[in-house]
Amino acid sequence: MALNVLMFYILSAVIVIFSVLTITSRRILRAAFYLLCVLVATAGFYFMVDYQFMAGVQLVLYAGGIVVLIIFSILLTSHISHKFAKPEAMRLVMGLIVGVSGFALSTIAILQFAFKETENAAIKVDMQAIGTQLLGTGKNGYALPFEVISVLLLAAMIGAIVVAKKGK
Amino acid sequence: MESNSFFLMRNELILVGIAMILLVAEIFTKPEKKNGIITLAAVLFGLATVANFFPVPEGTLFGGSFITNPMTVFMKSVLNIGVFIVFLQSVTWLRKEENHGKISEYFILVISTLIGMNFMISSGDFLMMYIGLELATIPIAALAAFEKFHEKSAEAGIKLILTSALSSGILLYGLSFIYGTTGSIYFVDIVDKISSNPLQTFGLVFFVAGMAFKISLVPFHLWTADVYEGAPINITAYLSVVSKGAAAFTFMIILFRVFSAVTEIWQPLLYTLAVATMTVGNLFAIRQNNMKRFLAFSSIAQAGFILLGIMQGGELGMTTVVYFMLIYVFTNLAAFGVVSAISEATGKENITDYNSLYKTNPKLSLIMLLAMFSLAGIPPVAGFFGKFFLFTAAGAKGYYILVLIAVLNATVSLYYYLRVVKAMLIDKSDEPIGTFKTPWAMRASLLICVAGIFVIGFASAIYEYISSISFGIN
Amino acid sequence: MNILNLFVIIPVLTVLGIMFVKDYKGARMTAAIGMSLQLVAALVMTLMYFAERKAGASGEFLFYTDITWFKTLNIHYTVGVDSIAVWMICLASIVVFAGIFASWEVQYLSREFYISLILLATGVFGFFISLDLFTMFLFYELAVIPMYLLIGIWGSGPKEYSAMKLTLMLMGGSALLVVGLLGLYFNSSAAGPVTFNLLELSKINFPMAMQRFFFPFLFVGFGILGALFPLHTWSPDGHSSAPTAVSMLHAGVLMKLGGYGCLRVAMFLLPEAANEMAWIFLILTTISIVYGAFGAIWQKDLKYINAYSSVSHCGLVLFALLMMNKTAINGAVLQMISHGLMTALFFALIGMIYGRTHTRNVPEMGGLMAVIPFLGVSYVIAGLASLGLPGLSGFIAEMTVFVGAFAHTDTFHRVITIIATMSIVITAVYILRVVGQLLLGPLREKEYLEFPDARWYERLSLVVLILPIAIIGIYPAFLSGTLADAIVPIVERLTAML
Amino acid sequence: MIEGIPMTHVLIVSAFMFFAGICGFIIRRNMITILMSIELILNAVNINLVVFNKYLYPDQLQGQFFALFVVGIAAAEASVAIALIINIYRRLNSINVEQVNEMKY
Amino acid sequence: MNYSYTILILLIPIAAFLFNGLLGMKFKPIVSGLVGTIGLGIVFLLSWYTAWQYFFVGGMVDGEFPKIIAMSMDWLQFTDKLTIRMGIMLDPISVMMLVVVSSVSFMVHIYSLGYMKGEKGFERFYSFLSLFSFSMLGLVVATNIFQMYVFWELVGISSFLLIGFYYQKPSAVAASKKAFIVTRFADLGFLIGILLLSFFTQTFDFTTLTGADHSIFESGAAKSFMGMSVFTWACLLIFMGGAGKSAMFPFHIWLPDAMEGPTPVSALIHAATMVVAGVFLVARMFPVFFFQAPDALEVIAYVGGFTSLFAAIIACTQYDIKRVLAFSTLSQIGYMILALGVSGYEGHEGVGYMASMFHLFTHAFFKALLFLGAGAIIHAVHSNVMQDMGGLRKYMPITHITFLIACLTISGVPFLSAFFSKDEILVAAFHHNKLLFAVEYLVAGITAFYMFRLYFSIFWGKDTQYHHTPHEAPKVMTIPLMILAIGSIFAGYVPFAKLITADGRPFESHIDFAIAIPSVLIGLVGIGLAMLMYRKETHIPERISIALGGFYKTVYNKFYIDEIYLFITKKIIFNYISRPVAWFDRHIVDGTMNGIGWITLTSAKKIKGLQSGYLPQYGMVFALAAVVFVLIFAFLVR
Repeated sequence: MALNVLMFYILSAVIVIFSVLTITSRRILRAAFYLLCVLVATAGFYFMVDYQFMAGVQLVLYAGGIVVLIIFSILLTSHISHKFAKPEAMRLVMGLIVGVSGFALSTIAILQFAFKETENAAIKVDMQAIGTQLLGTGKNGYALPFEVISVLLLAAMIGAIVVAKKGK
Repeated sequence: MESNSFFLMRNELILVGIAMILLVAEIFTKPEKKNGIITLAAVLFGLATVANFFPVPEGTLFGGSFITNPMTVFMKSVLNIGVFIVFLQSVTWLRKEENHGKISEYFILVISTLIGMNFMISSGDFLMMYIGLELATIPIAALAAFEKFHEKSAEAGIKLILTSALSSGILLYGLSFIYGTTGSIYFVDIVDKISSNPLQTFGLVFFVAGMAFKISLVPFHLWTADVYEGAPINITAYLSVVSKGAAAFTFMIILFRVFSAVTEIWQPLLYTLAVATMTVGNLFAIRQNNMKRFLAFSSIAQAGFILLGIMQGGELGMTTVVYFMLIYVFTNLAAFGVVSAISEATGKENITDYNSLYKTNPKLSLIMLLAMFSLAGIPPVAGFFGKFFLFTAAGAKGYYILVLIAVLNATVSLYYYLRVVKAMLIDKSDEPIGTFKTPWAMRASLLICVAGIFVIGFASAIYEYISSISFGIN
Repeated sequence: MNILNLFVIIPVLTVLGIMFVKDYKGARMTAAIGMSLQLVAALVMTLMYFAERKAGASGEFLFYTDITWFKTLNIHYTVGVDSIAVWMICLASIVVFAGIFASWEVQYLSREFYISLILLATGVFGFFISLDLFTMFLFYELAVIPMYLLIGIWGSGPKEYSAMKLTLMLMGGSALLVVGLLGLYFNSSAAGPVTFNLLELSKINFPMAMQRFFFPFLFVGFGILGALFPLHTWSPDGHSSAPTAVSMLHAGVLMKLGGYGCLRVAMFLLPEAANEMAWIFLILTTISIVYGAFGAIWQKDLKYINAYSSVSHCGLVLFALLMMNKTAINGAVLQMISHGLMTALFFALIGMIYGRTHTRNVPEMGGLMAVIPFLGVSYVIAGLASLGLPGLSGFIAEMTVFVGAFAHTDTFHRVITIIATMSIVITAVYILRVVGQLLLGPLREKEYLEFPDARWYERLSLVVLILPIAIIGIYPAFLSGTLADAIVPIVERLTAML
Repeated sequence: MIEGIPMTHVLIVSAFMFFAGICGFIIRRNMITILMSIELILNAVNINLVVFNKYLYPDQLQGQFFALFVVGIAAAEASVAIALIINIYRRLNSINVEQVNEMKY
Repeated sequence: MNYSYTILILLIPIAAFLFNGLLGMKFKPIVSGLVGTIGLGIVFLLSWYTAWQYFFVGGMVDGEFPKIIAMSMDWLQFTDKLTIRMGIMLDPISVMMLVVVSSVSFMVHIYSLGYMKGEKGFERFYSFLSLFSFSMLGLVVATNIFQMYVFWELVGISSFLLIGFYYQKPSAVAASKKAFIVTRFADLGFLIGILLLSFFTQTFDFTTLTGADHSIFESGAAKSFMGMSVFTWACLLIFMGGAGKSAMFPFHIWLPDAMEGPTPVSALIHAATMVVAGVFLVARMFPVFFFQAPDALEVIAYVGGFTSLFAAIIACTQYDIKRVLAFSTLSQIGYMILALGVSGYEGHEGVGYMASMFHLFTHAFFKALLFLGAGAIIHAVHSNVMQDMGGLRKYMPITHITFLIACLTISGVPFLSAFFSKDEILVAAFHHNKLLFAVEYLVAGITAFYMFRLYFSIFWGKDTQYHHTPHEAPKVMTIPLMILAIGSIFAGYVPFAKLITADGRPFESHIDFAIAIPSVLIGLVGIGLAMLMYRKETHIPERISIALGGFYKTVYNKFYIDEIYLFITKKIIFNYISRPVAWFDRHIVDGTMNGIGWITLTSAKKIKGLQSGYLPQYGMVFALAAVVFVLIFAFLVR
């Protein structure tokens, strides 16, 4: 077995195990840690497919930003030692049914579909290409989404401030 | 790319401009003069609304990411009108002491969500659509929790953000399959690569589910009532009219543009959703006592009717849907306006509080009566035309049974709309809501609504205009 | 300008006028003036119509006007009348006119009352003049909805319940109608663009499968308003709770919309299906006729009695229509007019009696004839008209129906005709029972002696209704003979396949 | 480095992650864990997008950019959500969803 | 011949009705009385003039009396062929009826001036009387069967109004209602009969129906229903109508009760005119019956015979004088009906028809006389029960004499009018059906018995002490009595066989002494028995009634027919049909409608759990729905 394949399966195993742990762990900080592991493993994937920029964003924004945010909020709102009660059986069963059946269906759908490999040559993914496209205004240029998402971030910021601001 | 092609994005740019002006104004306004921002925002927005009525050439920008045509421009105008009315209706509310510090934030958030909706409507690829969708959702969650000292408001905010995140996750998962099987996020590239294989259907269904969340179609509607009840009334009005209208329009346009090859899949899917939505919406609406919650379920049921038009899939369908939404904006905002006026004046929001309202506030009651009749689809008010044409659209496709179910549901809906009428005109009350004077802004907004309710039905020119700019699958 | 537009314009102007008056006196005066003008307009229109016919006007509908409304949907504002519609408009004008005077004393929210009443009337008039199914349907719904307010606000007894039931059931009926109308609309494309125009539709021979599917929708949809068994139950409750003028208008005119619609839309446009399915509905209408009459016997509330009686009589209308020959349809139209007048008279009287005794429970009253002879005699006249006494309109109508119905060649139609004729005996039973208990016999309460007899407006209202009943009864030819121009094309279309 | 790794396997892993997230949303009661479940969901979507891009359509970077924007939006969403959670916590002193259902039926 | 003036015969009464009904209250009561009476007087003169002109000036054409349509106008067109025309037809029987109706009616009008004097509603009484006269006259001159039905109904309603004249008296109200409903029920048969007949013959007109051309019956002759031809059915149903109006068994129950009306009304309507409408109807349709439905004719004969016996027996036990007279009327009409039933058509064969009409004619006089006399008595003693009377001959000589004449007449004493007419009936019955003949013989005896029972109880018998001394009625009442007495003596000398026959051709008739003598004898026996029992106060009647026991009680209670009716109406129709229908309507039909509403509301309640307010559950539903839709649309529905 090739190294990269082995690595893929290791990463897969990490993702599978830790995502299960994330949703089952009864201690919230641990859950956050498991989530971080999943996200980092995902970043590993991105490295494997040569999308370093993506992987970097994943690590910085996701693992670094969001998870930290989550951990902060956990610290703000929960006791570290607090252990959750076990989920209700009924809810657990329903969750499992939805999860398992959804997973089964998507797997079947994926396996059934005959994906066609492309004949087009791969584009070179470097920072320059990414930068050009991000500011491109034609097809496959992402200037417009880029601008709009800035409005979104501004609005989210204002919104978060309005909501979280203390006092009258 | 020429500079005047930005003219195609006129409305979005104006809105961003307004948002910026307000942001600046917020910084340079003294705290005791914050109320001036209300007037500023209303005037600016009114101008923007008027400006958008000027004709615009058709065209695309950013390599197909942004599409504009008379229909999208018209839809944006409809949304602008809705938002303008909402602004007028929220004047009193904003002047309250507790909201004093959040006036400009309110406007900025609303306008930014409106920008999101505008991009959503004009989107030419899934990325723009998704970003627009999120932009139209995330700030609303903050708005829903705007009265953050009310527990209900906070609850509304959290429920909205978490469920909407889930829904956008599901939507995205569907979109990822669409991208994976077609190789593009651009609508024009996708359209001829769609077939009815399981994976693409999977993607389609998840996409529909995500959109159904926004339009609050049953069974993806559960957040609606809670959020509508908890959010400030004006936000609820905004959610139920503008946000829903934009999402429905986008949903329709994408189904037409992208999934035109698989109508045999999404039509039965919408059929099911329509039946479920109308029925469940009605059943829940029957037993509500809180006016906002009641209107929430009523608007769920109304969304079911919109699907009838979408399913038609042709010019007729689009015309009827847009026409209905136009009517719906005026009708529902009239209802919310009255609820808002009463709530601001007395704090009462229950149907039973409205007993004998006609005795003390006859004008408000009459407006409410008209709104209820229009929602129920009773002639001669516009709602009748809107509903009948939606039925016509479904009939054109041969869905007579669906039409029957829909009309029967309309009959059931009449029951609860009449409950409100009954409360106001028939039921006696020991402590009726006292007579109060409605502020001028509210009056103006209600006047606009009433004019709309009466005129749009009879003025066939409006329908003809919509018909002339609409397009179908083919 | 087309005279028919007056029938929409006058009510709308009247409504606007009422909005600007101050008190109840002004409101009722405005309403009375408006509806008097309406009555005059109806009579003038009738005269003009028959003058034009005499002058050789040969169109199926006269005063035909066609204005495009929704161009892309090919929806028009099309008006025109044939002789059936002319007489129905006359009927409606008379009943509305009488209704205004019968409710002269309404003071609680009187402006709103008259506005609702006249809106209802607008719906009725609009319905009869419309030739475009869309506008027809619009007016139909317009006529139904004010009922809710009228019953709910000014009614008595379990008014909210009754009003709600009535509204929902009638709206359920219009649900069926929507489907039927859309079916007609979309299947009309064979001859050109899809259309709601009745005249255009009547030139199309729809395929059988389509007819079979849509006929029940249309017939039942209109039939609910025509109190088709078993969908008649809105009628007893609705009528009993409604205020006087509303009962009058509803039983007198609105229920006729059902019969008219069944004829003009369901049967006329889908003749083959009508022929094929007639037997089902004939059975139902026969049940209506007998069942309504038997139901009336047991009732004690005056309005319930009359409501069941209406079920029976309106059943006769549908029954006659389904017989599908000239005589029977002629009879059906006569019965609509006759029943409209006499049931309006009944309800007016019941309202007036109730206004004095404050009860409608028959066993609690007695001997009223001695104290209020004018009302008493009018009630007897109404009763006699209802039980089909010659010389009053009921006889003319019923006999025409029976002769027409009996003209069918197969045993089934004959047998149900005979069953239907039995209703005239049962009618006599309950009418006389009520007359006996209510008006005759010894005076029941001393305080009855203080009752005033009919006041001027009450007399006016009653006389306006009694006169046509008597005129039709004594000289039926002026009415019965004039319907041919409308009925012949319908019958020809209905029997074309046979 | 993707030789020998079947695309479908990656997709299945991401599907697993996705439905684990869904399942987490359903069975968890703490709002923050629900938020984490959502992050799992979005992450799964990103994997899909990137993998499709790499395996099937490497001539353009649509999937990757899509995923980038999803990350950005997820961040915005998370920040607002956390603000709201904190707000709730201030009001109710709890972030258990069971406590947050004053409005129902 | 110009008969167009006959329209006045109808117009004058209706004008009087409208005048009295609408304006009567505005004038003094007597004005109404005079208007009515004078109007009827003119009608009376016109009728006699018409009769004279018809029989003796116009005379026969081709050996028979023609049917003359004096006027006719279209009234209501059903189909091209079937049109109701309103018109006036003159033929022997209608002219005869005109005479009878107008005469009796005129007498009653005069009489009522005295009898009803001072009554509340005097003008109402006269307006109703005029209405009745109009309807009855319209009925007899009807040119077609539907016109007859129209007036038939009007007669019914006039009768209803007059019986219920004392509308504050519950028994009067009940009686009027009963009369109307029973006859209405019978009229239903009439109507259906008309429908049947007119459908197959495509005509309503009597001239066509009873004309010589029988081809119109061909279309229906072959058709039969339940073993009888359609025309038999039609005729039986039409006769049902006649039986209702003429109070034949089993529709007789309304007539005794109808005596609740003022006595002049009983004389006019329930003795002389309206109740013979059934006879008139059968006579009018006689050719149809005879040629198309001989079976029906047979039924008619038996119905007539049975009723006459049945009513006569009951009459023997009643104490209310008006009721006795009512049963006597029943009995006599039974005679007439029977006579029609046993009649032939041509020449002497048609003696039954002639006799029936003859008896109708004479009966009108003596029965009106009896009733008016009874009225005078009631007027005097303020009671109509026999036990309250006795020895009245001293106080009321004129009434006594005229009453006696009438009793003698009805008993068939020779050379009084009924002797001739009854004899002809017996002849006809003898030739046709011996059983019925025997019955009628018996009835003749019983008739004599109960009439004299009545007579003796009133005018002889015990000397009753009266609160107020009875006194003779005023002139305005006695004069009509005397006129009618003259009529009942001499009416028998009208040569009926020359004027009114089934085929319109005169024939020779003579008294058949072999039949007449025994019938006279049996009448005398009856009179004798009555004299024995009731001339002086004796215990014989009481003892006989005790001896007969249950039978007497049964008869006294009119064979409990009323109770059976009551059972059927109150129990069956009200309790077992109407009440369940009402229940069914409220609970099942309406219950279903309410049930739909209930289901909607309940299901609304049941599904509220969906909206639990619980966030994970929302997500669960959301995801589950998405997955299920994928399952359905991606995999199941392909």
